[in-house]
Amino acid sequence: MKRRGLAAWGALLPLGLIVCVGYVGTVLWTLRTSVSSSRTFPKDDFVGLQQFERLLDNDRWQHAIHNLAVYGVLYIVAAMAIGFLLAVFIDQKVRGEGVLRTAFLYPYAMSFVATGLVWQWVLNPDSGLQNAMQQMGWKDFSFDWIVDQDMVIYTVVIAGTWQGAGLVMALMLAGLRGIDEEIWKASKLDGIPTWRVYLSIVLPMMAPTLATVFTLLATGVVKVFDTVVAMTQGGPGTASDVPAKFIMDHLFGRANLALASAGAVMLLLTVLALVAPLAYARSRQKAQGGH
Amino acid sequence: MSGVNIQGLSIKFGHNEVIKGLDLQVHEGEFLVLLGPSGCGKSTLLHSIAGLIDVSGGSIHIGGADMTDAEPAERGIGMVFQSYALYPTMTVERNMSFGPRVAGVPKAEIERRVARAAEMLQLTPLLSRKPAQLSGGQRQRVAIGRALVREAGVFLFDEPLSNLDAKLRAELRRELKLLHQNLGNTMIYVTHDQVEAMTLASRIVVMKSGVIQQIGTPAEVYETPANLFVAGFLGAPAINFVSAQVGADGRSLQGVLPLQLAEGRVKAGQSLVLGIRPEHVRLQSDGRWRATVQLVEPMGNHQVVWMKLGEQSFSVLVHDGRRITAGDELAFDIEESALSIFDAGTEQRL
Amino acid sequence: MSGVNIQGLSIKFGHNEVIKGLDLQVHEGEFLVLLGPSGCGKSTLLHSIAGLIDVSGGSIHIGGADMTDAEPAERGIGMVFQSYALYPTMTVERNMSFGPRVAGVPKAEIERRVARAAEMLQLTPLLSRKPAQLSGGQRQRVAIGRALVREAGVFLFDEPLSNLDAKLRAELRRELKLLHQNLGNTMIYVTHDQVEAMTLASRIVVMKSGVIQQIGTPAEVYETPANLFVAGFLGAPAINFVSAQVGADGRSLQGVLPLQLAEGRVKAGQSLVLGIRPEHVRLQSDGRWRATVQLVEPMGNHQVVWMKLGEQSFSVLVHDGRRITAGDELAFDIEESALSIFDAGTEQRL
Amino acid sequence: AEPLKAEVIHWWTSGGESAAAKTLAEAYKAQGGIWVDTAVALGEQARSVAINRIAGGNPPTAAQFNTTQQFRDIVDQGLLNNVDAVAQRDGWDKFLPETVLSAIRVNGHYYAAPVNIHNMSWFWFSKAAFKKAGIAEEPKNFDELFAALDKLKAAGLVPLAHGGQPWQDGIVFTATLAHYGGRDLYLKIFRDRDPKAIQGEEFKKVLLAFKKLQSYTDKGSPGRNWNDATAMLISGRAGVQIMGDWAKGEFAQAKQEAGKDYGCAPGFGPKAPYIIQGDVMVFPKTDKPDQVKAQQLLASVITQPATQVAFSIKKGSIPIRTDVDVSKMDLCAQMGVAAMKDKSRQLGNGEIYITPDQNGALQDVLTSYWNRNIPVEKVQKDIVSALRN
Amino acid sequence: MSKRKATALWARVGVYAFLICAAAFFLLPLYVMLTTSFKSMDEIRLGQIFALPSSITFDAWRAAWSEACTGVSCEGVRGGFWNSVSIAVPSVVLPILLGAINGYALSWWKPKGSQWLFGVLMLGAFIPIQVMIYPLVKLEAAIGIYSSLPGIVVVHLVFAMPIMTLLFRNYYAGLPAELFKAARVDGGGFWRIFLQLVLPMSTPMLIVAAIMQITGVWNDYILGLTFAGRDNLPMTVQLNNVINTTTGERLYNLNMAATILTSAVPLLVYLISGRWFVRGIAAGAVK
Ligand SMILES: Nc1ncnc2c1ncn2[C@@H]1O[C@H](COP(=O)(O)OP(=O)(O)OP(=O)(O)O)[C@@H](O)[C@H]1O
Ligand SMILES: Nc1ncnc2c1ncn2[C@@H]1O[C@H](COP(=O)(O)OP(=O)(O)OP(=O)(O)O)[C@@H](O)[C@H]1O
Ligand SMILES: [Mg+2]
Ligand SMILES: [Mg+2]
Repeated sequence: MKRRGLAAWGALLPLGLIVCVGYVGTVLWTLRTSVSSSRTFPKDDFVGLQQFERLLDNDRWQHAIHNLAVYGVLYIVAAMAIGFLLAVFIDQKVRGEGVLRTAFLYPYAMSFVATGLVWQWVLNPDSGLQNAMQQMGWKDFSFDWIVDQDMVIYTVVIAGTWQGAGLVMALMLAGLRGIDEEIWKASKLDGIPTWRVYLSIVLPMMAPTLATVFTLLATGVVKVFDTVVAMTQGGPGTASDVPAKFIMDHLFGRANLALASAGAVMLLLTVLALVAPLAYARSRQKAQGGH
Repeated sequence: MSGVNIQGLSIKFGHNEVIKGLDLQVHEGEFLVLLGPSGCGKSTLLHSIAGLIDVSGGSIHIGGADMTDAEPAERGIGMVFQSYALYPTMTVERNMSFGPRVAGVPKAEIERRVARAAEMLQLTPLLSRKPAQLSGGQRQRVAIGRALVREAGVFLFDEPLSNLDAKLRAELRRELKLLHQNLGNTMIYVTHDQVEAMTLASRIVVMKSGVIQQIGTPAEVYETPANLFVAGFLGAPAINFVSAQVGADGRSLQGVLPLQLAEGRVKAGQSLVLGIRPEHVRLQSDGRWRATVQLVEPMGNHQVVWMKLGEQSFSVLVHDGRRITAGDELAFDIEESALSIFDAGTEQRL
Repeated sequence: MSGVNIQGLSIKFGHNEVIKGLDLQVHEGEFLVLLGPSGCGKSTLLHSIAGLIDVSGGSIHIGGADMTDAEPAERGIGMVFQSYALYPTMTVERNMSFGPRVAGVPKAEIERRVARAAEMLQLTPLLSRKPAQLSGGQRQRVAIGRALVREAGVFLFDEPLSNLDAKLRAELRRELKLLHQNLGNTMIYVTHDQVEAMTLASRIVVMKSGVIQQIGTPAEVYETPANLFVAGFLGAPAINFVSAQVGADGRSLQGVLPLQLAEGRVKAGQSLVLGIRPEHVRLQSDGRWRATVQLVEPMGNHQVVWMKLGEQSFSVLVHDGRRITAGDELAFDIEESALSIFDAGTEQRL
Repeated sequence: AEPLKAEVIHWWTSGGESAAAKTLAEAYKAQGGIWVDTAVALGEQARSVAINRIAGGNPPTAAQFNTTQQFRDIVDQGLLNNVDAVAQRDGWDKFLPETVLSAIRVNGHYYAAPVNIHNMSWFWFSKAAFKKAGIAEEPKNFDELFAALDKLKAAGLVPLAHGGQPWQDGIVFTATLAHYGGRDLYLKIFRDRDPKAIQGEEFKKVLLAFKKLQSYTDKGSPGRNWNDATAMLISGRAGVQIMGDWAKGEFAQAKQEAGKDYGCAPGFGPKAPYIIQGDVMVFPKTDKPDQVKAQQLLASVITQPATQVAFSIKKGSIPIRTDVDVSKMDLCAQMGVAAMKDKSRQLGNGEIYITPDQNGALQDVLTSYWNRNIPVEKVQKDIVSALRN
Repeated sequence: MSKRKATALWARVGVYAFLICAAAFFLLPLYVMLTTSFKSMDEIRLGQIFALPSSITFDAWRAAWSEACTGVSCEGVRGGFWNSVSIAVPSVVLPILLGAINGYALSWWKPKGSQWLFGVLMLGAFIPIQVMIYPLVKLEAAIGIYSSLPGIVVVHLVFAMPIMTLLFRNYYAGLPAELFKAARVDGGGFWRIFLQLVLPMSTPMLIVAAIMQITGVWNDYILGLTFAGRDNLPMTVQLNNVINTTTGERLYNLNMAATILTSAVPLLVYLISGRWFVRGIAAGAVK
């Protein structure tokens, strides 16, 4: 038992190092910076929770957090649903699987600086879809979310989903292909409609994959930045602002390291507040036996 | 309720032809047992009847309709997989009820069926467990239960009792027989247990390397095996084979067991193999032959005595409790009426 | 070579205590067979001996050394898993050679061992296949082969022959016995096949719900079962149980089978259960009792006759080929010397 | 001797900018150096790379920077070498505009070499659009501007081509404050950050004018790039754009000519303020004599008249000194140089006076105001608190 | 029977219809990018983004690959290609390998306390990487690998760790646990089991991981820029210099061509990755 742990810990050493130095270290550093008055460079004075007060006072931050919640929920749901659907359909032994897979995955490979611009064009009421549809004689067609304060965040969801669904598909496809063929046979015999097999048997069996995808998307959500910058620059106004953009603005352009750090800390605390009860419940469940 | 009619079926895995032009007629309401050595294609045959693998040739009719390309669900089939194929994320109860639930069977009816199957399979206390929390035999029983609740016209059972203890196996065997009698559905049943085969089967099919060797009632297959393979495959302890040469008179046999056969059965000079089941050998002091005991295997309610006859071993079933020890020389006789005679070249029964 | 000494072993899954304070001494070179109903904890016991699950109490010594917490690899064991657990990406050959290769056995030696095991298990033509391309029985044989090539001091076999046909099973049984005799290693063997248990075991352990019921030689366990459970569990067809009441004289039994017992064995007024094995009942015209035939099961080399005795069924093994049909009334007698007598309350043998 | 190697981090990466950077590199090479180019797109990015490299102990020889308060931060940290020697030798005090000098001189030391001057609040007019709308003359003051915008609107054109990104909103604001509010108010707001002025009536009028401009933009403006807005002028779909002098590059790309196809004005009238924003080169601290020499040579080369003209022609900016030959420059640039000659017209860009943080906060308020209906009084209050931090 | 075939046919048609519609949605932006890249700037300024180019010109592609100025040098995006390759190879292989090892150790061996390590790691995945850059610069400078190839590889390793570990941990948790038991009885040690049993069963995840990591590393810009050092700047730095500007002019045709060119390598990987998305890799392992 002891030796068993030893070998595994040996293998986990690099990870331990990375976690301790790379993550714990930088988190502590960020924490420290967030209670200082650092501007361009870190300072080691102590100003208490002043940065946090300013943050909580800031309309833009509040708005960004709100946007993050909206974006997060919609994006994760949409990307997972579409990614799963794509995986399922691609898994039907279709011709040209490689080409289709690439078609769904390519957005992930392209720098969003350029594709974000294309989305901006496509969604722009003047140059984009709305205009094209109206020219084709569909006079009432209106699609101007990107310039609409209240709707713009949904366009970010659309573009984000477009970019991320392919990867979800790849992950799901790998998960789907791991399901034992015998299970399929058994369910076929049971006369279960295919969609029902996916929903009731395959999906639960893919729980680990789903967890991976969810976490992946969730980390992406919290850090979302490029998408917003390339498409809307956080606008119109600050309507599509997100916390990461707020942090980045202060980190670079506005040279306020302390406030940016405070933002990062707040973000992390939010995540922790969401995750901790879940983790606690899971560990309790494990302790009570069963698997 | 429906019979199964298989014609010219052949199945390949790559270049490996596993089922070779197989014809088989399973009558409605019949209990057909498939026997055959490991790897001979029994599971493959069941899978093809269920529509779970593509056939490379031939046709399968179920209940009169051509089902060669039909969906498994359309075939009205319940199946127990050799590898169980339980749904790992569902409880035992859900595993069993899922099929009927999807089929829209009323809830009360599902509950009734599941409860009955669980009772019969002694799974009632385990209904809320997941498959990973079950023992091997328990999993197997869930697999049986899942098939039973379907109440299909044709049941395909792939070694359904192999991981159960003798007692439970005997009980379930009886239950299955009852079930079959009550429902009258068609059963195709793979087993390696000869007691199972003998007690359950209305007919037995013996296969070898994807080819049917013999079809018949248990008694037919056991008592008049069609060829050397069938004779050797059935029976435990196995049948004794003894080579013999027909003398010039076309009746008397030469070899370690000189005998006289009825006229006309064999030709002069023909090489034969005699099949003598161990239970048809009697140890009796006035026996025509003598042999030395090599080994005695006590079996609880009987013993198997291995004797040396010429160069080969020869087994005898002894039912009384008499003490026999290795080295004894004993006289024995055989029941000639139960003798099987095969041609040594074609290996077919004469 | 090494014995296994288990003391006070208990194992829990969550709140479910599967093995309960189990003591078991397996002697060096012994062939110990574990018997017990499905789900009684046999596999769990094997897994704990192999060090694959954490024990919640007790100790396991192998070859004299405390191995309770040792790595599986350190214990010098070979194991056949009930679920096979073949390495799916490796060929049959690699599956078998993985262990010795890890152990650094010279290449030539590995080849020799694999070739021998493959030969014995009739796997030679399949050596380059992957597990997914094998039939159930073939997979099981690979699992056996993988254990055998390890040539370990202790072998743990979990129903290794359950998916094989009778013929192959008989052959492998013999091979295993030979192997054991040659290598002299310790074997712990789970099976549901009573023939296997009887022919292979030097001792049999009968378990029930994680508790050992009886340990003894096959003959002991079969002929003098320690309690009702053991008696009922062993034997096919099962032993007949008949209730009886001891009369005031402390010898004569009242009930459907009135008998006289030897003095002193039972107390006046005691409630008993008599265990009578079917083979100890003789149908003979001068029998002391009569009963009506309910059902006749032909079994090839014998038949099982079910008779109605009072309210219950009563089975008799008949070895001659005489025609018996349901409805016949027959006289029978029993061999009183082979009778097992149990207290109806404690269920223990008297 | 070995040529003096100078690694320079800058963000001149687009076509015209690259060409301009090349003139610097060539001039430097001609005078005995080797220019090692590290171009990084976007100012923020390039600045943060420079800062990280300094922090990581691997500084470049020189780095492009803006004369903002952030520049003072790194000076305060003692991370820069000064180029006092060059400034004295070349007599920077004599030819550099005061606004520029005060930006690069900290505690009497010169910590940067100015490269060029941009004015980020030019007014651009599309002659084609004006013609379509029947506007004969380009506006001469803000009221005329509004009148012209009204006419454009009436003609069914987009009056004001605008890219709705916060920094562009900021440019429009700066232009409105400087040219509608005037020089004094501008300084009161930016330099003094005077709460009274911010809350005052005059500033309120500026804010209302700013907001009024918004009503002349089209629906598709939010998020648009500035050059897409310029393209609207080029194609005659829109009439006016308020944008920096770099917009010339777009017109040039489309082969349009100043005065003929489009009009430009750095403000209204001969006394209109000229808003200065400068790119500078800073020189990270180093003790290596070679590097110090390279830094000084670079500082000197950059500020020479010939380099200045060559650079500005390509870049679309104007030189930092007025004692240069402007004949090769375009009409708009000549207007700029002329304006620069009048010291009283020079006015620093807002960022020179306030910290990036304050500037950012201000931008947030302005862009919200531009895009949403917020009472002007609230905006005034928000600006007070944005500039307080 | 024929009805059956008909429904099967319709199901087939449905599958393809869905896939083609979805592909059309996904490909729409690519269509815009491609047409834009073949247009002249004059045509682009008209703002007809869906229109086909009136005359196709490859100038933008040529320029993007080898002529566009990105500062003083004018080499297009090709300049950093080999740098990108030499960053990508170790930064893809090492994190995947380490992620697989971690996932394996965490899911199969579960040494005491390792769940805490994993928890902290996963939390770390939620920190915006830009926040971590400055301390990492300081750290790398302290150990002397800042601004070098090892420097950037280590940074990629650090940032890839959470996702790579998660990916493999969850994948391995789904494999039959009996295999692990069998391997341990066979005497396999930690590494032996990993290399000979686990790794061969990991192909689908290795491919997904490779897709993610190649894309991430190849498209990375900010880390390469900050940590790789001047001589190792990846291709994306050139790409960003081509397409990113605040006040410079924007040549959209060039931008699009450069973007597509730069993503050619990950795209190629996607295209050829298919044959490793194998079905039923653990089939036949357990009953
Ligand atoms: N993971 C688990 N969680 C809870 N209970 C379990 C788990 N695994 C096994 N059990 C229970 O433990 C008991 C013993 O299981 P075990 O596999 O040892 O039985 P067994 O004697 O080998 O049976 P079989 O002959 O059917 O293989 C069973 O009742 C089973 O349901
Ligand atoms: N996917 C496959 N590829 C190649 N050969 C296969 C494949 N599946 C099965 N086989 C082979 O086909 C033959 C028949 O297999 P099948 O499973 O039908 O045997 P079986 O009669 O059920 O045997 P068992 O009694 O051992 O279960 C076997 O020899 C097996 O090796
Ligand atoms: Mg099979
Ligand atoms: Mg078991």
